[in-house]
Amino acid sequence: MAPAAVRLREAVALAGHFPLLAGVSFEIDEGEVALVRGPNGAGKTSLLRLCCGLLALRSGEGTVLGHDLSKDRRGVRRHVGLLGHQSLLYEELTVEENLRFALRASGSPADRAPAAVLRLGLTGRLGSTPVGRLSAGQRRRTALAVLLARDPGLWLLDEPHAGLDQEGRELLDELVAEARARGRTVLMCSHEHDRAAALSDRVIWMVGGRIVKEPVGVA
Amino acid sequence: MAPAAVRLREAVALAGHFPLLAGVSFEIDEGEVALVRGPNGAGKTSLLRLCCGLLALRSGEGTVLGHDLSKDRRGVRRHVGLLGHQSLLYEELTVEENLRFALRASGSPADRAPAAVLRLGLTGRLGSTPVGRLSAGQRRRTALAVLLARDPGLWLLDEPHAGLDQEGRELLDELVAEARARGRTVLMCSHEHDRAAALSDRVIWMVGGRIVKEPVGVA
Amino acid sequence: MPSLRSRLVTLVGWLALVGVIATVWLGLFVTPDAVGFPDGLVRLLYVHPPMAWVAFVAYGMAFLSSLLYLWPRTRDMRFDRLAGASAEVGVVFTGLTLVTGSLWGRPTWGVWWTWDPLLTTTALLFVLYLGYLALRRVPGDPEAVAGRSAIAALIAFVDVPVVYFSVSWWRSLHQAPTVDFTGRHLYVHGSMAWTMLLGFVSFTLAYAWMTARRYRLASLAVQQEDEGLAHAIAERRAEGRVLV
Amino acid sequence: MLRDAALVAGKDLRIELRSRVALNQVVPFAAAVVLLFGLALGPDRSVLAPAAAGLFWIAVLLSALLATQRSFAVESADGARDGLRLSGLDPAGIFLGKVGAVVAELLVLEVLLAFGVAVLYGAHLAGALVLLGSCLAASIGLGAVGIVYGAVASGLRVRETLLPLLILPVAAPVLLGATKAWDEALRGTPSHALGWLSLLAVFAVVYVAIGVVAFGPLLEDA
Amino acid sequence: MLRDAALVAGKDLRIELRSRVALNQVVPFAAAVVLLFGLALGPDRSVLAPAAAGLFWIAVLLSALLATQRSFAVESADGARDGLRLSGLDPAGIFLGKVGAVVAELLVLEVLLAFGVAVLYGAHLAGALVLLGSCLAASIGLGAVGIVYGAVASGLRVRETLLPLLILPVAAPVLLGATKAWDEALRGTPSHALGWLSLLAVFAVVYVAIGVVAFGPLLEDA
Ligand code: HEM
Ligand SMILES: Nc1ncnc2c1ncn2[C@@H]1O[C@H](COP(=O)(O)OP(=O)(O)OP(=O)(O)O)[C@@H](O)[C@H]1O
Ligand SMILES: Nc1ncnc2c1ncn2[C@@H]1O[C@H](COP(=O)(O)OP(=O)(O)OP(=O)(O)O)[C@@H](O)[C@H]1O
Ligand SMILES: [Mg+2]
Ligand SMILES: [Mg+2]
Repeated sequence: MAPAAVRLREAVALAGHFPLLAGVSFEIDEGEVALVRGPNGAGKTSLLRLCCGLLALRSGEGTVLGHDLSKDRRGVRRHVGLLGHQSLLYEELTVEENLRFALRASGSPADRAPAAVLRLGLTGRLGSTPVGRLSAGQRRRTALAVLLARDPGLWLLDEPHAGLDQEGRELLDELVAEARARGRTVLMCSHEHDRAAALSDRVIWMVGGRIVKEPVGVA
Repeated sequence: MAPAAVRLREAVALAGHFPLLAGVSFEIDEGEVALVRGPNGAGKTSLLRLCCGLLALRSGEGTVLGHDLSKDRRGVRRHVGLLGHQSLLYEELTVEENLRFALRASGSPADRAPAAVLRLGLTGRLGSTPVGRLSAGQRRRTALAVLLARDPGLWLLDEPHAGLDQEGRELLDELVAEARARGRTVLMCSHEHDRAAALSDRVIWMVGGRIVKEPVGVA
Repeated sequence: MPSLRSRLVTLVGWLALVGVIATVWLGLFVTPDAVGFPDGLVRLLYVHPPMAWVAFVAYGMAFLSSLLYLWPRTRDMRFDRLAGASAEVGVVFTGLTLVTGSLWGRPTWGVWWTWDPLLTTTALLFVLYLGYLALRRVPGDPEAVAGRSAIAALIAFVDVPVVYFSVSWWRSLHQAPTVDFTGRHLYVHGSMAWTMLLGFVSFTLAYAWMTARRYRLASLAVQQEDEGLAHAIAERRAEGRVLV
Repeated sequence: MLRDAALVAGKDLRIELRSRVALNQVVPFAAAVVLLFGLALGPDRSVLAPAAAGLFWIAVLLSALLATQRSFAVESADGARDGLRLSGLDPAGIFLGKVGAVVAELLVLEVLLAFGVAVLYGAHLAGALVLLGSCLAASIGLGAVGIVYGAVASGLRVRETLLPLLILPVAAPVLLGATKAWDEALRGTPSHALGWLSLLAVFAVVYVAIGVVAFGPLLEDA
Repeated sequence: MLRDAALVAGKDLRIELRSRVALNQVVPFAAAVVLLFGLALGPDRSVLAPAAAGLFWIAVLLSALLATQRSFAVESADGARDGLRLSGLDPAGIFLGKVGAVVAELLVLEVLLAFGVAVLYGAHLAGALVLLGSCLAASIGLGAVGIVYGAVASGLRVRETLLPLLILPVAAPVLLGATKAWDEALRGTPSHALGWLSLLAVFAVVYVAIGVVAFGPLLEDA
């Protein structure tokens, strides 16, 4: 049996006294593309942050790519890539410099950068523009280029379509499909269900910080 | 003839030496819902920022609801509402406090707040939660509640669907339709063309900081 | 063919040069030594006060042109450039005042520096306008930069008289501390007076020349940008085509 | 305008009351400045005693810097300028409101900080009036300068470093005047302080006036 | 670890070289601090002359504060902690790299600032070595403390006010030691400074060690 890429058991995570995640259990196999859906405030972002080791597990268990979420968060982070609401780039550095730094920091081969930049249409003027001067979608594309170049084992995509234009959306779909073909696991949440569902092997429904079998309300 | 709500003539706006808008001319009538489309970096956000007086007109002319964009930016701002990438709320204040402050600041009647809060589903615990602790979609809903309660003459919506869940999207569509029925003008840009186009009277295509007749490339 | 204005600037430049040379020559070789000053150090009298004076003139000019920029009827980017150029020259002359003052202080007071209020506030002025120049250098929309710089120049200049008043006040309260500006009670006469006057005039001319040159440079840069703008707009408008 | 000012001041003070930043962080910071800098300048009493007023006012000045930074940090972070501009509030009102809130915070700080100093030196009642008066005038001056420059620097990526550089030299006259006034008051010659007090008052008036007039263009200009 | 440190330091210094914040803003700020203190403490030479070293180090301390704030402001603003945690870099490497960059900036600042002081007081060569040594040790100590607390405060909404409060008291021994060492060196008795110098060295080593060990848990803990 292939090991599960992500396995959570009764995972609870708090912000102050508020339970962001109120006991979540599920498994995703390696190479699977899973979509998390649910209404605003369901805990989707929290779930992704837990899976990349940015949020602490308060109780319950969890492993990501074989690394324990309570004991080895650094190990988790090394093999996971997050495309979140914030792009986490250096505003003063150019697109290319950001990419180079991210690759060197994560120990990935630097020669993957040009291909990623090309793929996301960040060549020419854009490549040497400081990220602080990019438009929302261009910034998103840069973050995506970093993810693509790093190509981690688990891709966490938090509303990845937001901000991307038509071409960008199609590109994203291609990238996810290719990642899946390369054996990467993808955990994504999105409110653009048609597009996202078409990409996914499976849908996980959330509401109120936990997982439900069926969609509740008009999620 | 009804006066145009927004009228631009060869509008140019710069960021440093870079032309964000490279000569834009169009008119929107009062009560019209116009959708701006175009690829990432086309200048859509810049156009909306120009129309609410956050970006200076470098050359060309522009009026918004009868106020001149070069001479009377304060007048413009008083009658315009922006739902942008950033929510411009006070993170330390609760949803209700934010709403109350925004209404008093803009001189709108304070009694519109409860209805707006109710409409956007921000009652109960959420209403008294500091905005800094909200999820992305809840924050977006709060910004939308402020806009709804203020109900300005011109609504500027920058990718309004992003972050909203299924129910929120439908709600947004309703709100735009109602605003139109009340005679408000709406200028919106969005990459979710199906949904947005259904709402709109007209589509304006942009690319490279200017307006084009036809969609260019895979916008 | 150089324009009338540029020829005028060149003329001012030459006059300033000749004036400064003459001041130095008169100061070094013609004017008498004064009692109470170790070997000929009084001769700094002909450069140091004019430099301080020019610094004030420069800041005053930056203030005036900032005011003109902020006043809606006279708003013009040229005033912004003038303010920047003048403040820059002012900083140079404040620096020179500090240096010549220190050079003077070493033999007269025995130290390079002392915390006399006048000296301290002069140095503060130096830093104050360094801050102003730093603010000007923060990139942004030219009009936004001009607006915020103009307001900073207003506030900075309001500081100048306040500081100088408070300094004289301080003195009257405390009596002059350990330090005494011997030079202030100096009896200036004859050739010394003329030389001093010449010093003031020629350093002021030098200021005018430097500011004009700096202003011209800034204008050229803007002109270049404006010419670049048409190109930049054309390039931006062509973006779509490239994308297809 | 005054209505807007009250609205803004109310909002800022409400945030402050909720987060207690001024009380829990700025006051201890000021105390640390007094103690530490006293230490660095020599434990020698002969050095410190005449410098007490100076130290006090330096601590206030640095705290005013923090209070100003905080005042703009509570506006919606990176969008501070945009938020204020779109609020529809009168710029002069925003200015006065923000200055009011900062002055209120500074006064609380000064009372707490001064308590120690005043007790140590046993100031007379007449002295106390001068102390209070100079606190008020100096706080208004510092607050006004701070908020104007805060708006200048807000939205810039380099605001953390630019703001201190801008504020510090301009605040010199306030520092000078307030120190001198306190010196006189603590030394038991409050009548000598009147000149300095009026300097502080002039300063406060001038900067508030500049702020009221300039805040509009400052926010307007893109 | 060292590779990561070099990477981070290189990145920080590259941003600094591009924006020139340290040179254009922090250096004049330090000068303003010195002058303001001079003003506040009065023109009385007997107060100021022995306090010269203290003044210098206070200015350095406050500048170190700014440099630290800047060091985290250039990380992706609100997401600074998240960005560093997800980068995959060794925390100890991040720590050493950021300290390295701040120390480099501080050393430049100190050389510029000290130039005046050294000339003014005509220090001897032996003195100069002590001056240099204490600069190096103190900068490392200040940088290490600053970066540790910078990470603590990063991502918090109250970082503008919290960071100064945290750093100031902890930096006290550094301030004291460096002031004493400079005092002795300027007074022409550099041999007396050796004790203080070793105190500074101990602090630098201890703080760096704490940082290397603690930076991991600091970043880890959500
Ligand atoms: C670093 C040290 C010094 C600085 C920063 C400095 C600064 C200034 C400034 C700003 C002024 C113009 C003040 C005014 O017009 O009210 C001035 C004037 C003058 N300074 Fe200095 N000074 C320094 C050292 C000295 C020394 C050592 C002497 C002579 C012993 C001296 C003699 C004078 C004289 C004679 C004037 C013109 C008198 C007047 O116009 O009132 N200065 N200096
Ligand atoms: N610091 C906090 N304190 C209290 N509650 C919080 C805090 N942070 C988040 N929450 C709450 O946790 C819930 C889950 O947030 P989360 O961001 O995970 O939702 P989400 O599913 O991503 O929603 P969205 O679709 O809007 O992005 C929300 O109801 C939010 O209000
Ligand atoms: N400060 C700046 N300096 C230089 N170029 C800038 C600056 N700010 C924005 N730009 C450029 O201006 C262009 C237009 O940006 P804008 O945000 O208006 O695009 P947009 O149409 O909203 O794109 P998106 O769909 O990605 O949100 C982009 O190409 C961007 O790189
Ligand atoms: Mg979310
Ligand atoms: Mg946009």
